Amino acid sequence: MLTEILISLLVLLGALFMLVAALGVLRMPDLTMRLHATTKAGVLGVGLIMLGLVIYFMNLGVSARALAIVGFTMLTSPIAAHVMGRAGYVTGVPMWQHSIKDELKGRYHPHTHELASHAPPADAQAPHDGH
Amino acid sequence: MLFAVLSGFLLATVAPWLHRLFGRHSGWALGALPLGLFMYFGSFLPEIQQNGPLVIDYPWVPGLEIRLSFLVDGLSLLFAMLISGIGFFIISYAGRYLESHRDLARFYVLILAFMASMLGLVLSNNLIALFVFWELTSITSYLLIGFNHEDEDARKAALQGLFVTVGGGLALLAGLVMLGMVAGSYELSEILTQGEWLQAHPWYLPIVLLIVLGAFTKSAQVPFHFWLPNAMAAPTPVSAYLHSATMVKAGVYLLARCYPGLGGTQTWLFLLGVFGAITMLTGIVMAVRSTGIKRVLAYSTVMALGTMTMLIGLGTEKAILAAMVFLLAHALYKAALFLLAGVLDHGAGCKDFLQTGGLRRAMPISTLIAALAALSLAGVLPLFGFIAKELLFEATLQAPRWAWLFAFAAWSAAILVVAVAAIVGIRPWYGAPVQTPIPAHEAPPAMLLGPAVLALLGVFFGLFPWVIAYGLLEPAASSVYGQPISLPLALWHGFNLPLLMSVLSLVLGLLVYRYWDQLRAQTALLDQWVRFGPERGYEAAMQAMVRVAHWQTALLQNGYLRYYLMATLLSTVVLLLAALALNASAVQFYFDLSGVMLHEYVILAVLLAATVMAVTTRSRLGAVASLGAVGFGVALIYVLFSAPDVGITQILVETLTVILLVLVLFRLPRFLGLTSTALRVRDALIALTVGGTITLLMLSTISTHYFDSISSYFIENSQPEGYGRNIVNVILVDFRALDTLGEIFVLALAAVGVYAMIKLRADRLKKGES
Amino acid sequence: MAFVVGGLYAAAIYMILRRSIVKLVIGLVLLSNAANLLIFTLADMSRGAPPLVPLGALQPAGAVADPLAQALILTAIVIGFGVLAFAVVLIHRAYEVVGVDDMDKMKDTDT
Amino acid sequence: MPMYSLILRSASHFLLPLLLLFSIFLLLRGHNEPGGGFIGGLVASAAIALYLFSMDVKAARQVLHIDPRELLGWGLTLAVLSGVPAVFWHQPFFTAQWLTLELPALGEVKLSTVLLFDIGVYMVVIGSVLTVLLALADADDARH
Amino acid sequence: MIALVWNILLAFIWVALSGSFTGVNLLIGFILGYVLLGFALRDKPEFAHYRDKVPRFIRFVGFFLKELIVSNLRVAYDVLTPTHYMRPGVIAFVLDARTDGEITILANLISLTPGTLSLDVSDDKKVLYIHVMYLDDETAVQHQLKYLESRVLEILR
Amino acid sequence: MRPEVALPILIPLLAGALSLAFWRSRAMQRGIGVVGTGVMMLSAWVLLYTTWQEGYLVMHMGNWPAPFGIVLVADLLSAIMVVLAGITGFATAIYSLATLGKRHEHFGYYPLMHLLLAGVNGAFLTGDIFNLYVWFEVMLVASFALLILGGERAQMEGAIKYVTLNLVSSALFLSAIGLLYGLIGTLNMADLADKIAQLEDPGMVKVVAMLFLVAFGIKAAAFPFFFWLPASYHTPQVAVSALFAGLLTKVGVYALFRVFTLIFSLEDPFTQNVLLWMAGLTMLTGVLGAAAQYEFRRILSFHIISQIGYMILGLALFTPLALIGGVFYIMHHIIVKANLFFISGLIYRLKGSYELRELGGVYRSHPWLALLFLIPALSLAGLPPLSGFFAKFILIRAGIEAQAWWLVGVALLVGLLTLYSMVKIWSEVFWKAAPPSAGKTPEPRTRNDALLYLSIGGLALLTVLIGLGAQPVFVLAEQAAAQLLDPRGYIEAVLGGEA
Amino acid sequence: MLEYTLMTAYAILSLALVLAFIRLVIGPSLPDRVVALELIASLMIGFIAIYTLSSKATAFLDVAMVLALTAFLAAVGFARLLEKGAHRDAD
Ligand code: NA
Ligand code: NA
Repeated sequence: MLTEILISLLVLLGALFMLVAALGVLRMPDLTMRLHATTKAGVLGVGLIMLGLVIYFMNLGVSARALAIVGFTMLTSPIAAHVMGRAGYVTGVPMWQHSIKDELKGRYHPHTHELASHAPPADAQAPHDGH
Repeated sequence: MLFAVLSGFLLATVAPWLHRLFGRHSGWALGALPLGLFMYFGSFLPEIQQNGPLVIDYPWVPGLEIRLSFLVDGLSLLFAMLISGIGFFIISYAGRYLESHRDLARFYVLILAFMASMLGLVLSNNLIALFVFWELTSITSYLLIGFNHEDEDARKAALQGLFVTVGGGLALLAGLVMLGMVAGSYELSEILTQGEWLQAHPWYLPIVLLIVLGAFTKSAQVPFHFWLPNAMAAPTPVSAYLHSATMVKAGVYLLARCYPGLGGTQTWLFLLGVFGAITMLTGIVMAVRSTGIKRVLAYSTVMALGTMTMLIGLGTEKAILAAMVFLLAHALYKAALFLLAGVLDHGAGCKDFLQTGGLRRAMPISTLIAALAALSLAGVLPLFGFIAKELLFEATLQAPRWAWLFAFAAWSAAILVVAVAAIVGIRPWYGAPVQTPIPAHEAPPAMLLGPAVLALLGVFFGLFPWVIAYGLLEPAASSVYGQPISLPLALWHGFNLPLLMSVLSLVLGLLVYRYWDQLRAQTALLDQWVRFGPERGYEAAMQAMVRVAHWQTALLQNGYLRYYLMATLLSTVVLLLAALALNASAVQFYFDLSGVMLHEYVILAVLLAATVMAVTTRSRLGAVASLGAVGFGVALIYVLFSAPDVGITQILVETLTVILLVLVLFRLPRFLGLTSTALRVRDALIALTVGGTITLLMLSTISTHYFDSISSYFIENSQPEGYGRNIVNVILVDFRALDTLGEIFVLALAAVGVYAMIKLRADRLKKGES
Repeated sequence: MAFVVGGLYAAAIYMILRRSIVKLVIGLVLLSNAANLLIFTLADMSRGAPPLVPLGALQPAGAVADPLAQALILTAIVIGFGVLAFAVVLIHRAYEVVGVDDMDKMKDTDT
Repeated sequence: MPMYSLILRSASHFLLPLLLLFSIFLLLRGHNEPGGGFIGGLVASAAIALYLFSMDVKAARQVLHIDPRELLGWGLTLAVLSGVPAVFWHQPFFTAQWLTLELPALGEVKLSTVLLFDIGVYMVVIGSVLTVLLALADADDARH
Repeated sequence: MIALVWNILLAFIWVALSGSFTGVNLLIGFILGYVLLGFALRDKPEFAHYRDKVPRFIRFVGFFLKELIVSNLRVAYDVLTPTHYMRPGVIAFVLDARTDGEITILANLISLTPGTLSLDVSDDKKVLYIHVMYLDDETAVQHQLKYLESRVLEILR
Repeated sequence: MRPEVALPILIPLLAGALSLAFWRSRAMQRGIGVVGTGVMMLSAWVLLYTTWQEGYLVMHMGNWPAPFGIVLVADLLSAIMVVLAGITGFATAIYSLATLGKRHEHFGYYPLMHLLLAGVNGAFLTGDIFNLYVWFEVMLVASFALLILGGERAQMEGAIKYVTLNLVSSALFLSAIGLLYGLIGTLNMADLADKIAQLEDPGMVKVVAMLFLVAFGIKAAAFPFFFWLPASYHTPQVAVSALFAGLLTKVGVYALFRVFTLIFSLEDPFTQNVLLWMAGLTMLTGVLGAAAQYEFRRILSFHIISQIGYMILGLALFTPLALIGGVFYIMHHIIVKANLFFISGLIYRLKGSYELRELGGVYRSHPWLALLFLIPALSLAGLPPLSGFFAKFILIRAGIEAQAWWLVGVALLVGLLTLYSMVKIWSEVFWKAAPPSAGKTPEPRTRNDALLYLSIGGLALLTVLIGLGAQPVFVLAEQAAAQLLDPRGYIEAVLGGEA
Repeated sequence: MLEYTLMTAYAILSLALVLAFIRLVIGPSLPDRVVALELIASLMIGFIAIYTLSSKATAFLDVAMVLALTAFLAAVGFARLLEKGAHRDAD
């Protein structure tokens, strides 16, 4: 009974985090912040549900697979976020108007998309590629 | 007999080499075959005289009742001997006439094949074999008419002849098949004995119509006569052959052949008699109006064919005999005259009467031959033509119906025939000499032999008709009539109406000749009328056919893929809905949604919404992303309904599809709003109709349970027999490995195709750069 | 399900009736999915019973989903994928050659 | 095109062997659990596709070692030939032949023509998908 | 890293020797190997710090999970309430991590932790550009990130 | 165990696989090309002989009993079709040796050819409806790839239409299979036939039959589904056109013959009427389409359609004689049509054009080629004593027996119009003097030309032989038709005593 | 108890699916849509996990495993494309 409650809790919490992720994707004002929502809430949601699964089945095969799923998600989700965030930035998807800082601005080479670690000289500061 | 018939084909295949071997004597060498055949066929005469018709049978396609069986009787021997006899003269003549023609070897091939086809036609006892040879004559004559193929008129004339005769031939085929079915046999010897049964059969009329149609086209009866004069584009020996003894007489032969089975009815009389008479008159009027020598002769052939058709139509004993006599007489003088036309061309370069005259001195022998042949044509005592003419008048006067009409027609025609005979027999040879394109000179003996012999035969048979009557003409007429005919054939019948008609026709005909030029001028109005004649009809029909073809192609094959799809899909829907409506009793709809869970509804709804979005979005990549959502939705359905393998595959394939689409599509432009709202609504309606039909089918299928699936076998045997616990996979790699094998080949092929598409392009780019 | 499949067919058909070749491709993808789902729907759909034999057993414990239909769909999916890959690249190449995403510019070959 | 994201590149170094291993795992267990030649092949193709995206065509080709078209051909050959041995036992083509081996460490191992067939499928899937992807990427590079 | 490979190898050898291929047996083999490598061979330079890795790893996982949950709650709060409290921005984070692997793992972890999302690494591998959701105090954020980095590097090196 | 049934599939599959594996070596490709198709043709003859001797030949693939595993079944019709595929394939391989450039050989021509043949043979031999779908796809995708080999604009345009319409057909086919499986629960064609025969009122089956009709109708290019064919068949390499023209649509026709004699009943008047109308309109629209064309290969392409109409007529009349006619027609047509395309390609090599207006003078310059053209051309038009005459004759006789007057009329008329087209080609290409600006530059003469004449001459010889020696061919068709008319033999051969 | 939990979880995930889908529809940029698509993939993992719980058929976890490992490839593909300059009409 106790495990059942625990499982229910984990599953519901996981599902709720996924809902949060969905809400975030819907409600967040710009692309980057939507990425925040999916990476964190998504991974956590999957993780919690999987944990519930592990407890429910109490079986090595299932546990291994569940953990693998969590591991894979943790591995791939940030990478997906990274490539999308980068792509969005490079192609000029606008940031939220209330953003207070942008260190990236002007650091991408407009054509090769090489990323510098220091701000280029002021005269070379072209708007990044795509505008 | 089989060898005799086919020998022409066999010789044709080696003719080019023989031609090379014998050089300028090839005409004689190759002519030896028809000569030999002539004698071979002649050798049958005594036998059939004694024992009656002979059937010689070889199987060909017995399953279809197609046999190479030959009916040797008077009629077929008459024709066979004409074909081979005149064939000998034609070939030997051509050896010289076309000596310098570069395609002489091909000519030999064709003429020999043509001769063989004709022999097969007239000797066949089997309806279908007869048809086979019939069509072979059409094709070989096509190639012969178009022999001078770089001349556009020749090509056109050849096509015209082919189209008319093959068109008729197809009608004939239908008629013959029906005849064979009604008679229960395809053997003429068996069919022709069933006249009463055939004539009482409801199919009698269509059979007669179809067969007559075939015969009329071949024998150039009005309204199909137009192709024959145009066929003059052929080299002269060909024209001579076609007109005198062969091609065009095939129709007459067929009518004569069918007479015992189909003839003697009112229908027969009307069709053959009336059309024959009209053709006779039309032919001779046109002949009088023409100027080119070959054209005059050609129209006179039309006249002759009409006459023979009419006679067969009349169907009396006398008429049949008259037809046979006329046939022979015509063959002799027409071949002679045509060959002389070639001599004229060869010796003086003349094709038109109006431009020539007075060749008598330069070409004395030709003049004499021409005179004899023309006299026979005119039907002057004592030539064979006179006998034919007498018999013609007698037969028409004794016609079972409308006798005086037929007689008057025959007599009118005879007047003009006399005029035509005078034109060809007098005009080029007598009068003041005219400057000819090449200096006039007499033709070599090889070219004169044929005309001379044929013309002399006209005299000989006229004087001694019994020579030919007993041995050949009577058996032939008897074969046609179906009963023995024995009418004395004599030059002199005494003073009677036919003789009077004959004399009058001679007088009037010479008058016509006297005033020929004026007559021609005064009847110029006819040309106007002729322009709306059947030839015009043929051309209009051909044009209409091509127009319809273009219209249809523009309508159906319009280049618009979406209209193709529309036609395809709408046809499909119509067929499906019609079948549904017709089988409504077996179709039922019953569905139960109680078990469906909320989240399943949501997933399905999202799936549909994603589909709608993929359809409606204006952004290409947005559409691709929606497609991804559709794919994931489908995968989720697979998983939720217990198909993990399918689900995994769907996910992977979907991912790869998206990658592929992304790789390929991003260079393509944005969607263009290419269609109007109305069109979109129309397309949406079509789409919904198709979708609705599919839904209907599915619902009905779900509600119909005929049998249990065989899948329980796989479930039970997967582990015990296939040693695998994943039943789906065991099916894939073991139970139904062949499917999977095919499938990986599909995948491989697609990859090879893509590779070729991309790399071939890159290849080209590289080439373009360098 | 039948309605969803019908909807997929309708959408696919609508897309292939467009002038745009890109839409044509999308239509083909949808069509392939629709046909696969049709088979799936018509074989009995059951929840939670994948056609697997438990370890150590000779047969599944209870009723399972129709494995044959699943095998067929798998085959059809892969075939569809291969064909689609070809079609996509074909359309790409056609676009490169013709230069416009408009089927109406591709009707010279017919007549 | 310069080298793409460092993070992705380095992640794919790690993910590639993982995915490949996973694909072989899927291939080998396919007869008993979800998986099999197709699924395994698709995962392996995805792995190399990832490599292609994070690096370039050359790197992807190097990973593969063999030209995908040859892989394709040999995979097909293997798949066809796996159906042939049955004939020597006077059985119809594609009759499965099983060979049970007792290996000291691994216990009872069943080898079969069915597995060979599945391996053929695996090779063909990889070969096909990569033939397409690499050709497309080549063309893309040529354009730049 | 080499140590880990050795460990896994030992685990498999154990499985092979014991002749039963089960998950539990593999785990036993792994633990045995760990003990063997971490304690018995600690004098060898390759295995010097191997003993400490496991406890550190466990502690790190705990730390990380806590961060993950906390950060998620904060995002959840922001997402669920009508007004946004974010003050987002992109900052440049100077890296101590050097190798590609280290950078990647760090970047991934940063993406999974509160309010931060790795956007990209400069091509000279010196700077990680990070999108931060609550950039009220940049130095505090930089400090937190450095702490995370040090803990990660501890395990990896 | 008799391997004959599977060999005509496995040989080209293996040949295709190996030529892919050795794709770098051109010599290997060519060698496998000729040897593979040659051996396949031999195996096809062996199969025909065996089938003739033994009636039905069945192989239960994987040794799984029917109806569970996939069976390969050869009855006479299948065996005949396989032999025809063998002949066409072999002739095409020889022809290809001489005509294909390096580019095509390098990009997979030979494997595609083998696999096309494998797909075709698979479709002919399989006894399983889903497996039929798979082989259709193999054939189809191979044909897609062959179609675009060259990358010309016209090829792309044609291919888009070809691919799209054929994919629609595949989707309909697949849907039909799904529906049928949903209704009857089996895929084995003999089992389907057996079970459907047990139904009292198979109403839904009749409806699904329409879907099969459409799917196969598209593949067969019947009216009103033929649009893809004229849009594409004149665009690829001529060897490819020939292979397509000979074989591809005939697979659709074969499928119609198979399912509508075995599984679905043509005794249903609606189905029969639909097929009859389809036959008539296909003949007519196809031949009129050709009459409007002035390009060698387009004319030939449209004629494929009208000829398909004749074959369907044979099926639709559904009398013993009509079926014989249909089978005979298929045999005749495949050989003749492939050959005509071969000839068009040879003329293109000689004169550099396919446009009738730009061509001419071939009769003068190449009299033997002219003869070789006349044989298939006249045969196509149904002139005796060539193969086409007997084919048409049987059908017309069957039509008259069935008193299907308008169809007989159409069949005759279409014969005449076919002649019109063939004579048009003859007149323009062969008889007419070569126009001064004749086409593009012809390809240089090579010793390979002998190979071209070899394949063209071989097929022409067959055309003549089928005509002159029509009796054995007729008997073969008769037996094949008898098997089609009595599906019990097929069902028993596949299912054993259960049926 | 667990049954109701699972029902609720299904409902929650369904709602999440709808929300994610709305983002997919409204975009506005392509990366936004791709993010939504990624989330849909994650939600599928959730669905499958819960479905595994309700059906007790662990085979479905394999699907989730594949999904977790490969779904991001689509995002990588899209990103790669965007970087290559398709942004001009990427909306
Ligand atoms: Na399969
Ligand atoms: Na599998």
